Amino acid sequence: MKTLHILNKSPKHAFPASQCARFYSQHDSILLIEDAVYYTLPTTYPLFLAITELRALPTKPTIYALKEDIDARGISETTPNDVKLVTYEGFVELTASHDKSASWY
Amino acid sequence: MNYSIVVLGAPFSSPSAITALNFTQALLTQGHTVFRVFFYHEGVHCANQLSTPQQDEINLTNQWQTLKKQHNLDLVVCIAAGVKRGVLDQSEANRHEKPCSNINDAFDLSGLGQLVEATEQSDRVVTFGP
Amino acid sequence: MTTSINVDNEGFLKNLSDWSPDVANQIANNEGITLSDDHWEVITILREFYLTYEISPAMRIFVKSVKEQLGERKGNSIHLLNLFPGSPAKIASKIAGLPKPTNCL
Amino acid sequence: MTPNTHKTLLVILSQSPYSSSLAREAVDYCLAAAAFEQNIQLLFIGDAVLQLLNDQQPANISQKNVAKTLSALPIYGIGNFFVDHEALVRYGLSDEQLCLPIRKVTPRQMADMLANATHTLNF
Repeated sequence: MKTLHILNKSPKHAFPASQCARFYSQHDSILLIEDAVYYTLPTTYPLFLAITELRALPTKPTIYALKEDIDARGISETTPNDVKLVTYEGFVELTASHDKSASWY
Repeated sequence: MNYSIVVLGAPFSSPSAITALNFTQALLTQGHTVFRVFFYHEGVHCANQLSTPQQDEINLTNQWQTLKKQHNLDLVVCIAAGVKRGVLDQSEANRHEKPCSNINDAFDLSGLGQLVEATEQSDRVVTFGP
Repeated sequence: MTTSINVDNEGFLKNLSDWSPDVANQIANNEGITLSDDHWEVITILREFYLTYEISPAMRIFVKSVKEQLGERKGNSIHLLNLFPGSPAKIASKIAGLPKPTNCL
Repeated sequence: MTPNTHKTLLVILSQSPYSSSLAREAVDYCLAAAAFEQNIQLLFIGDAVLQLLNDQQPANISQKNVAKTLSALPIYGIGNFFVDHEALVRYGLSDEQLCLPIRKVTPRQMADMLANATHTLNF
Protein backbone atom coordinates (compact mmCIF):
# COMPACT_ATOMS: atom_id res chain seq x y z
CA MET A 1 0.00 0.00 0.00
CA LYS A 2 1.42 3.32 -1.10
CA THR A 3 1.49 6.37 1.12
CA LEU A 4 1.64 10.00 0.05
CA HIS A 5 3.71 11.85 2.64
CA ILE A 6 2.73 15.49 2.89
CA LEU A 7 5.20 17.99 4.35
CA ASN A 8 4.14 21.57 5.05
CA LYS A 9 6.79 23.02 7.37
CA SER A 10 9.87 25.00 6.35
CA PRO A 11 13.37 23.53 6.54
CA LYS A 12 13.90 25.21 9.91
CA HIS A 13 11.81 22.36 11.36
CA ALA A 14 13.94 19.25 11.10
CA PHE A 15 11.50 16.89 12.75
CA PRO A 16 8.68 16.54 10.19
CA ALA A 17 11.05 15.78 7.33
CA SER A 18 12.98 13.24 9.36
CA GLN A 19 9.77 11.49 10.41
CA CYS A 20 8.51 11.44 6.86
CA ALA A 21 11.80 9.83 5.89
CA ARG A 22 11.62 7.22 8.64
CA PHE A 23 8.10 6.20 7.63
CA TYR A 24 8.89 6.15 3.93
CA SER A 25 8.40 2.79 2.23
CA GLN A 26 9.37 1.93 -1.28
CA HIS A 27 6.81 3.15 -3.84
CA ASP A 28 5.68 5.97 -1.52
CA SER A 29 5.91 9.61 -2.59
CA ILE A 30 6.62 12.89 -0.85
CA LEU A 31 4.68 16.06 -1.56
CA LEU A 32 6.03 19.43 -0.42
CA ILE A 33 3.38 22.08 0.21
CA GLU A 34 3.24 25.47 1.94
CA ASP A 35 6.60 26.37 3.52
CA ALA A 36 8.00 22.91 2.88
CA VAL A 37 8.48 23.98 -0.74
CA TYR A 38 11.55 25.88 0.50
CA TYR A 39 13.20 22.47 0.61
CA THR A 40 13.56 22.82 -3.15
CA LEU A 41 16.06 25.68 -2.84
CA PRO A 42 19.52 24.80 -4.15
CA THR A 43 21.01 25.08 -0.66
CA THR A 44 18.37 23.12 1.23
CA TYR A 45 17.51 20.42 -1.30
CA PRO A 46 20.79 18.51 -0.87
CA LEU A 47 20.24 18.61 2.91
CA PHE A 48 16.77 17.16 2.44
CA LEU A 49 18.08 14.30 0.33
CA ALA A 50 20.86 13.77 2.83
CA ILE A 51 18.40 12.93 5.63
CA THR A 52 19.79 9.59 6.72
CA GLU A 53 16.72 7.52 6.08
CA LEU A 54 16.16 8.92 2.61
CA ARG A 55 19.80 8.39 1.75
CA ALA A 56 19.56 4.77 2.87
CA LEU A 57 16.66 3.93 0.53
CA PRO A 58 17.43 1.50 -2.28
CA THR A 59 15.82 3.87 -4.77
CA LYS A 60 15.62 7.64 -4.66
CA PRO A 61 12.33 8.90 -3.21
CA THR A 62 9.79 10.45 -5.54
CA ILE A 63 9.39 14.09 -4.61
CA TYR A 64 6.64 16.44 -5.73
CA ALA A 65 6.08 20.09 -4.87
CA LEU A 66 2.92 22.16 -5.13
CA LYS A 67 3.39 24.61 -7.97
CA GLU A 68 1.06 27.25 -6.52
CA ASP A 69 3.14 27.36 -3.32
CA ILE A 70 6.43 27.42 -5.26
CA ASP A 71 5.27 30.26 -7.52
CA ALA A 72 3.83 32.23 -4.60
CA ARG A 73 7.18 32.22 -2.85
CA GLY A 74 9.22 33.32 -5.84
CA ILE A 75 11.35 30.20 -6.06
CA SER A 76 10.13 28.67 -9.31
CA GLU A 77 13.40 29.33 -11.15
CA THR A 78 15.45 27.11 -8.91
CA THR A 79 13.34 23.98 -8.61
CA PRO A 80 15.65 20.96 -8.97
CA ASN A 81 15.03 18.79 -12.03
CA ASP A 82 14.09 15.72 -10.03
CA VAL A 83 11.31 17.52 -8.13
CA LYS A 84 8.05 17.17 -10.02
CA LEU A 85 5.77 20.17 -9.89
CA VAL A 86 2.06 19.54 -9.45
CA THR A 87 -0.87 21.94 -9.33
CA TYR A 88 -3.81 21.41 -6.97
CA GLU A 89 -5.25 19.15 -9.65
CA GLY A 90 -2.10 17.03 -9.46
CA PHE A 91 -2.25 17.14 -5.66
CA VAL A 92 -5.72 15.58 -5.84
CA GLU A 93 -4.51 12.97 -8.32
CA LEU A 94 -1.63 12.05 -6.01
CA THR A 95 -3.98 11.50 -3.09
CA ALA A 96 -6.16 9.32 -5.30
CA SER A 97 -3.30 7.27 -6.75
CA HIS A 98 -1.82 6.55 -3.30
CA ASP A 99 -3.75 4.40 -0.83
CA LYS A 100 -3.51 6.97 1.93
CA SER A 101 -1.84 10.19 2.92
CA ALA A 102 0.17 11.03 6.02
CA SER A 103 0.76 14.65 7.02
CA TRP A 104 3.94 15.45 8.93
CA TYR A 105 4.12 18.77 10.71
CA MET B 1 -13.53 8.68 -4.73
CA ASN B 2 -15.02 9.68 -1.41
CA TYR B 3 -12.82 12.01 0.65
CA SER B 4 -12.79 13.50 4.10
CA ILE B 5 -10.70 16.53 4.92
CA VAL B 6 -9.32 17.39 8.35
CA VAL B 7 -8.41 21.04 8.93
CA LEU B 8 -6.15 21.77 11.91
CA GLY B 9 -4.86 25.26 11.05
CA ALA B 10 -6.51 28.63 11.72
CA PRO B 11 -6.84 31.46 9.20
CA PHE B 12 -3.94 33.92 9.51
CA SER B 13 -1.89 31.61 11.77
CA SER B 14 -1.36 28.85 9.27
CA PRO B 15 -1.57 28.59 5.49
CA SER B 16 -3.24 25.21 5.88
CA ALA B 17 -6.72 26.67 6.26
CA ILE B 18 -6.41 28.07 2.73
CA THR B 19 -4.63 24.99 1.35
CA ALA B 20 -7.48 22.83 2.62
CA LEU B 21 -10.06 25.02 0.87
CA ASN B 22 -8.13 25.02 -2.43
CA PHE B 23 -7.66 21.26 -2.22
CA THR B 24 -11.35 20.68 -1.54
CA GLN B 25 -12.29 22.88 -4.50
CA ALA B 26 -9.92 20.92 -6.74
CA LEU B 27 -11.34 17.63 -5.50
CA LEU B 28 -14.88 18.65 -6.33
CA THR B 29 -13.86 20.01 -9.73
CA GLN B 30 -12.44 16.61 -10.58
CA GLY B 31 -15.69 14.88 -9.70
CA HIS B 32 -14.68 13.36 -6.38
CA THR B 33 -17.12 13.48 -3.50
CA VAL B 34 -16.48 14.91 -0.07
CA PHE B 35 -18.00 12.95 2.77
CA ARG B 36 -17.12 15.55 5.39
CA VAL B 37 -14.78 18.42 6.19
CA PHE B 38 -13.88 18.26 9.86
CA PHE B 39 -12.46 21.31 11.62
CA TYR B 40 -10.40 20.45 14.68
CA HIS B 41 -7.72 22.04 16.86
CA GLU B 42 -7.09 25.62 15.61
CA GLY B 43 -9.05 24.85 12.45
CA VAL B 44 -12.29 25.62 14.30
CA HIS B 45 -11.60 29.33 13.80
CA CYS B 46 -12.46 28.87 10.11
CA ALA B 47 -16.13 28.83 11.14
CA ASN B 48 -16.16 32.18 12.95
CA GLN B 49 -18.49 34.44 11.00
CA LEU B 50 -17.32 37.48 12.97
CA SER B 51 -13.93 37.18 11.35
CA THR B 52 -13.66 40.31 9.21
CA PRO B 53 -10.60 40.47 6.97
CA GLN B 54 -10.10 43.52 4.79
CA GLN B 55 -11.97 43.38 1.50
CA ASP B 56 -8.87 42.57 -0.51
CA GLU B 57 -8.04 39.57 1.71
CA ILE B 58 -9.59 36.14 1.56
CA ASN B 59 -12.55 35.50 3.84
CA LEU B 60 -12.24 31.77 4.43
CA THR B 61 -15.50 31.44 6.33
CA ASN B 62 -17.43 32.92 3.40
CA GLN B 63 -15.52 30.79 0.90
CA TRP B 64 -16.43 27.60 2.72
CA GLN B 65 -20.00 28.77 2.88
CA THR B 66 -20.06 29.35 -0.88
CA LEU B 67 -18.50 25.96 -1.56
CA LYS B 68 -21.09 24.36 0.67
CA LYS B 69 -23.92 26.02 -1.26
CA GLN B 70 -22.53 24.69 -4.53
CA HIS B 71 -21.78 21.17 -3.39
CA ASN B 72 -23.87 20.60 -0.27
CA LEU B 73 -20.77 19.93 1.83
CA ASP B 74 -20.92 18.63 5.38
CA LEU B 75 -18.80 21.11 7.33
CA VAL B 76 -18.39 19.98 10.93
CA VAL B 77 -16.64 21.85 13.72
CA CYS B 78 -15.58 19.81 16.74
CA ILE B 79 -17.82 21.04 19.52
CA ALA B 80 -15.28 20.63 22.33
CA ALA B 81 -12.46 22.31 20.40
CA GLY B 82 -14.81 24.99 19.05
CA VAL B 83 -16.58 25.98 22.25
CA LYS B 84 -13.30 26.18 24.16
CA ARG B 85 -11.97 28.63 21.55
CA GLY B 86 -15.12 30.70 21.42
CA VAL B 87 -16.81 29.26 18.32
CA LEU B 88 -20.42 28.79 19.43
CA ASP B 89 -23.82 28.30 17.88
CA GLN B 90 -26.93 29.72 19.50
CA SER B 91 -27.68 26.58 21.45
CA GLU B 92 -24.16 26.42 22.94
CA ALA B 93 -24.24 30.15 23.64
CA ASN B 94 -27.45 29.62 25.63
CA ARG B 95 -26.06 26.55 27.33
CA HIS B 96 -22.91 28.33 28.46
CA GLU B 97 -24.68 31.63 29.20
CA LYS B 98 -22.79 33.63 26.59
CA PRO B 99 -24.13 36.90 25.14
CA CYS B 100 -23.91 35.85 21.49
CA SER B 101 -23.14 33.08 19.07
CA ASN B 102 -20.73 33.45 16.17
CA ILE B 103 -20.62 30.30 14.06
CA ASN B 104 -21.39 30.75 10.38
CA ASP B 105 -24.54 28.77 9.66
CA ALA B 106 -22.82 26.76 6.94
CA PHE B 107 -21.00 24.91 9.75
CA ASP B 108 -22.36 22.49 12.34
CA LEU B 109 -20.94 21.97 15.81
CA SER B 110 -20.78 18.29 16.58
CA GLY B 111 -18.79 15.66 18.42
CA LEU B 112 -15.61 13.82 17.58
CA GLY B 113 -17.72 10.84 16.60
CA GLN B 114 -18.17 12.72 13.31
CA LEU B 115 -14.43 12.48 12.68
CA VAL B 116 -14.45 8.81 13.64
CA GLU B 117 -17.28 8.24 11.18
CA ALA B 118 -15.45 10.22 8.50
CA THR B 119 -12.37 7.97 8.72
CA GLU B 120 -14.66 4.94 8.70
CA GLN B 121 -16.68 6.00 5.66
CA SER B 122 -14.11 7.65 3.41
CA ASP B 123 -11.73 6.20 0.84
CA ARG B 124 -9.22 8.93 1.57
CA VAL B 125 -8.60 11.16 4.56
CA VAL B 126 -6.33 14.15 4.00
CA THR B 127 -5.13 16.16 7.00
CA PHE B 128 -4.02 19.77 6.71
CA GLY B 129 -1.67 20.24 9.66
CA PRO B 130 -1.58 23.35 11.84
CA MET C 1 -35.89 24.84 48.80
CA THR C 2 -33.74 27.83 48.04
CA THR C 3 -30.06 27.18 47.63
CA SER C 4 -27.00 29.32 48.03
CA ILE C 5 -24.88 27.22 45.72
CA ASN C 6 -23.50 28.84 42.59
CA VAL C 7 -24.71 26.80 39.62
CA ASP C 8 -25.29 27.50 35.94
CA ASN C 9 -28.51 27.22 33.95
CA GLU C 10 -28.21 23.43 33.81
CA GLY C 11 -27.43 23.08 37.50
CA PHE C 12 -23.70 22.43 37.12
CA LEU C 13 -21.34 24.03 39.63
CA LYS C 14 -19.74 27.16 38.21
CA ASN C 15 -16.62 26.63 40.32
CA LEU C 16 -15.68 23.00 40.77
CA SER C 17 -13.71 23.86 43.91
CA ASP C 18 -17.01 24.73 45.66
CA TRP C 19 -17.87 21.06 45.83
CA SER C 20 -18.47 19.45 49.21
CA PRO C 21 -20.84 16.70 50.38
CA ASP C 22 -23.28 19.41 51.52
CA VAL C 23 -23.14 21.04 48.12
CA ALA C 24 -23.74 17.63 46.53
CA ASN C 25 -26.89 17.26 48.64
CA GLN C 26 -28.13 20.62 47.43
CA ILE C 27 -27.41 19.87 43.75
CA ALA C 28 -29.23 16.56 44.19
CA ASN C 29 -32.20 18.35 45.77
CA ASN C 30 -32.36 20.62 42.74
CA GLU C 31 -32.61 17.47 40.63
CA GLY C 32 -35.34 16.07 42.89
CA ILE C 33 -33.04 13.42 44.33
CA THR C 34 -32.41 12.71 48.00
CA LEU C 35 -29.00 11.13 48.34
CA SER C 36 -28.87 7.72 50.00
CA ASP C 37 -25.88 5.48 50.71
CA ASP C 38 -26.50 3.85 47.33
CA HIS C 39 -26.11 7.23 45.67
CA TRP C 40 -23.02 8.07 47.64
CA GLU C 41 -21.10 4.95 46.75
CA VAL C 42 -21.64 5.78 43.08
CA ILE C 43 -20.72 9.43 43.56
CA THR C 44 -17.52 8.36 45.31
CA ILE C 45 -16.60 6.10 42.38
CA LEU C 46 -17.22 8.97 39.94
CA ARG C 47 -15.05 11.38 41.88
CA GLU C 48 -12.27 8.83 42.12
CA PHE C 49 -12.51 8.20 38.39
CA TYR C 50 -12.22 11.92 37.74
CA LEU C 51 -9.27 12.38 40.11
CA THR C 52 -7.49 9.44 38.50
CA TYR C 53 -8.06 10.26 34.83
CA GLU C 54 -9.19 13.91 34.79
CA ILE C 55 -12.09 13.06 32.50
CA SER C 56 -15.73 12.26 33.12
CA PRO C 57 -16.52 8.70 32.10
CA ALA C 58 -18.84 8.00 29.19
CA MET C 59 -21.97 6.02 30.21
CA ARG C 60 -20.52 2.66 29.16
CA ILE C 61 -17.36 3.24 31.19
CA PHE C 62 -19.37 4.62 34.10
CA VAL C 63 -21.37 1.37 34.27
CA LYS C 64 -18.21 -0.67 33.91
CA SER C 65 -16.44 1.16 36.76
CA VAL C 66 -19.40 0.74 39.09
CA LYS C 67 -19.61 -2.95 38.18
CA GLU C 68 -15.92 -3.46 38.91
CA GLN C 69 -16.18 -1.87 42.34
CA LEU C 70 -19.70 -2.76 43.51
CA GLY C 71 -20.44 -5.92 41.53
CA GLU C 72 -23.06 -6.97 38.99
CA ARG C 73 -26.09 -6.13 41.14
CA LYS C 74 -25.24 -2.43 41.21
CA GLY C 75 -23.05 -2.16 38.16
CA ASN C 76 -25.81 -2.03 35.58
CA SER C 77 -27.65 0.74 33.84
CA ILE C 78 -31.03 -0.10 35.45
CA HIS C 79 -29.68 0.42 38.96
CA LEU C 80 -28.00 3.66 37.86
CA LEU C 81 -31.14 4.85 36.09
CA ASN C 82 -33.12 4.24 39.26
CA LEU C 83 -30.66 6.28 41.29
CA PHE C 84 -30.20 9.06 38.74
CA PRO C 85 -33.30 9.05 36.51
CA GLY C 86 -33.05 10.32 32.96
CA SER C 87 -29.39 10.55 32.10
CA PRO C 88 -27.40 8.79 34.85
CA ALA C 89 -23.85 9.71 33.75
CA LYS C 90 -24.75 13.36 33.33
CA ILE C 91 -26.79 13.76 36.49
CA ALA C 92 -24.42 11.79 38.70
CA SER C 93 -21.50 13.83 37.32
CA LYS C 94 -23.35 17.02 38.13
CA ILE C 95 -23.94 15.93 41.73
CA ALA C 96 -20.35 14.66 42.02
CA GLY C 97 -19.05 18.10 41.02
CA LEU C 98 -17.44 17.02 37.75
CA PRO C 99 -17.12 19.52 34.87
CA LYS C 100 -20.08 20.20 32.65
CA PRO C 101 -19.69 17.83 29.69
CA THR C 102 -19.38 19.09 26.15
CA ASN C 103 -22.41 18.07 24.11
CA CYS C 104 -20.11 15.61 22.48
CA LEU C 105 -21.27 12.09 21.73
CA MET D 1 -22.29 3.23 12.32
CA THR D 2 -21.11 -0.36 12.18
CA PRO D 3 -17.52 -1.09 13.10
CA ASN D 4 -15.50 -2.31 10.20
CA THR D 5 -12.84 -4.70 11.38
CA HIS D 6 -11.08 -4.68 8.02
CA LYS D 7 -10.03 -1.09 8.45
CA THR D 8 -7.10 -0.18 10.63
CA LEU D 9 -6.60 3.36 11.75
CA LEU D 10 -3.10 4.36 12.78
CA VAL D 11 -3.02 7.38 15.07
CA ILE D 12 0.46 8.89 15.14
CA LEU D 13 1.22 11.21 18.03
CA SER D 14 4.30 13.41 17.76
CA GLN D 15 3.78 16.42 20.02
CA SER D 16 5.02 17.04 23.55
CA PRO D 17 2.22 17.16 26.13
CA TYR D 18 2.04 20.91 26.83
CA SER D 19 3.32 22.68 23.72
CA SER D 20 -0.21 23.07 22.37
CA SER D 21 -3.60 21.47 22.88
CA LEU D 22 -2.87 18.88 20.18
CA ALA D 23 -1.75 16.17 22.61
CA ARG D 24 -4.95 16.59 24.59
CA GLU D 25 -7.11 16.71 21.46
CA ALA D 26 -5.47 13.54 20.17
CA VAL D 27 -6.44 11.70 23.35
CA ASP D 28 -9.97 13.05 23.00
CA TYR D 29 -10.07 11.66 19.49
CA CYS D 30 -8.89 8.24 20.74
CA LEU D 31 -11.58 8.20 23.44
CA ALA D 32 -14.20 8.94 20.78
CA ALA D 33 -12.82 6.24 18.49
CA ALA D 34 -12.98 3.80 21.39
CA ALA D 35 -16.60 4.73 22.07
CA PHE D 36 -17.38 3.73 18.47
CA GLU D 37 -15.39 0.52 18.83
CA GLN D 38 -12.92 1.39 16.12
CA ASN D 39 -9.84 -0.67 15.56
CA ILE D 40 -7.10 1.85 16.29
CA GLN D 41 -3.38 1.67 16.91
CA LEU D 42 -1.56 4.43 18.77
CA LEU D 43 2.00 5.18 17.89
CA PHE D 44 4.05 7.65 19.94
CA ILE D 45 6.97 9.16 18.05
CA GLY D 46 9.38 12.03 18.67
CA ASP D 47 8.36 14.39 21.48
CA ALA D 48 5.14 12.45 22.04
CA VAL D 49 7.04 9.90 24.14
CA LEU D 50 7.19 12.71 26.72
CA GLN D 51 3.40 12.48 27.02
CA LEU D 52 3.89 9.07 28.59
CA LEU D 53 5.95 10.18 31.60
CA ASN D 54 3.90 9.09 34.59
CA ASP D 55 5.06 11.69 37.10
CA GLN D 56 3.58 14.76 35.39
CA GLN D 57 2.19 17.36 37.79
CA PRO D 58 1.04 20.20 35.54
CA ALA D 59 -1.42 21.85 37.93
CA ASN D 60 0.97 24.73 38.56
CA ILE D 61 1.26 25.50 34.86
CA SER D 62 -2.56 25.46 34.72
CA GLN D 63 -2.80 22.42 32.49
CA LYS D 64 -4.66 19.16 32.79
CA ASN D 65 -2.55 16.05 33.16
CA VAL D 66 -2.08 14.39 29.77
CA ALA D 67 -0.62 11.19 31.25
CA LYS D 68 -3.62 10.72 33.53
CA THR D 69 -6.06 10.83 30.65
CA LEU D 70 -3.84 8.64 28.47
CA SER D 71 -3.91 6.03 31.21
CA ALA D 72 -7.71 5.83 30.84
CA LEU D 73 -7.40 4.47 27.29
CA PRO D 74 -7.07 0.80 28.31
CA ILE D 75 -10.36 1.05 30.25
CA TYR D 76 -11.95 2.37 27.07
CA GLY D 77 -10.78 -0.73 25.27
CA ILE D 78 -7.72 0.60 23.47
CA GLY D 79 -4.76 -1.68 23.94
CA ASN D 80 -2.43 -1.19 21.00
CA PHE D 81 0.25 1.21 22.15
CA PHE D 82 3.48 1.45 20.20
CA VAL D 83 6.45 3.65 20.90
CA ASP D 84 9.33 4.76 18.72
CA HIS D 85 12.24 3.09 20.49
CA GLU D 86 14.75 5.66 19.24
CA ALA D 87 12.71 8.49 20.77
CA LEU D 88 12.71 6.72 24.14
CA VAL D 89 16.48 6.35 23.91
CA ARG D 90 16.93 9.94 22.80
CA TYR D 91 15.18 11.20 25.92
CA GLY D 92 16.64 8.49 28.14
CA LEU D 93 13.26 7.11 29.22
CA SER D 94 12.77 3.67 30.73
CA ASP D 95 9.63 1.54 30.85
CA GLU D 96 8.92 2.15 34.52
CA GLN D 97 8.63 5.89 33.89
CA LEU D 98 5.78 5.39 31.45
CA CYS D 99 2.05 5.47 32.15
CA LEU D 100 1.00 2.84 29.60
CA PRO D 101 2.10 -0.69 28.70
CA ILE D 102 3.84 -0.10 25.41
CA ARG D 103 5.55 -2.05 22.66
CA LYS D 104 8.79 -0.62 21.32
CA VAL D 105 9.14 -0.48 17.58
CA THR D 106 11.93 0.22 15.13
CA PRO D 107 11.72 2.60 12.17
CA ARG D 108 11.25 -0.42 9.86
CA GLN D 109 8.30 -1.63 11.94
CA MET D 110 6.83 1.88 12.04
CA ALA D 111 7.03 2.15 8.26
CA ASP D 112 5.29 -1.21 7.99
CA MET D 113 2.55 -0.11 10.39
CA LEU D 114 1.91 2.92 8.23
CA ALA D 115 2.01 0.87 5.04
CA ASN D 116 -0.56 -1.57 6.43
CA ALA D 117 -2.97 1.00 7.88
CA THR D 118 -6.14 1.98 6.02
CA HIS D 119 -5.88 5.58 7.17
CA THR D 120 -3.58 7.54 9.39
CA LEU D 121 -4.20 10.61 11.48
CA ASN D 122 -1.23 12.61 12.74
CA PHE D 123 -1.57 14.74 15.84
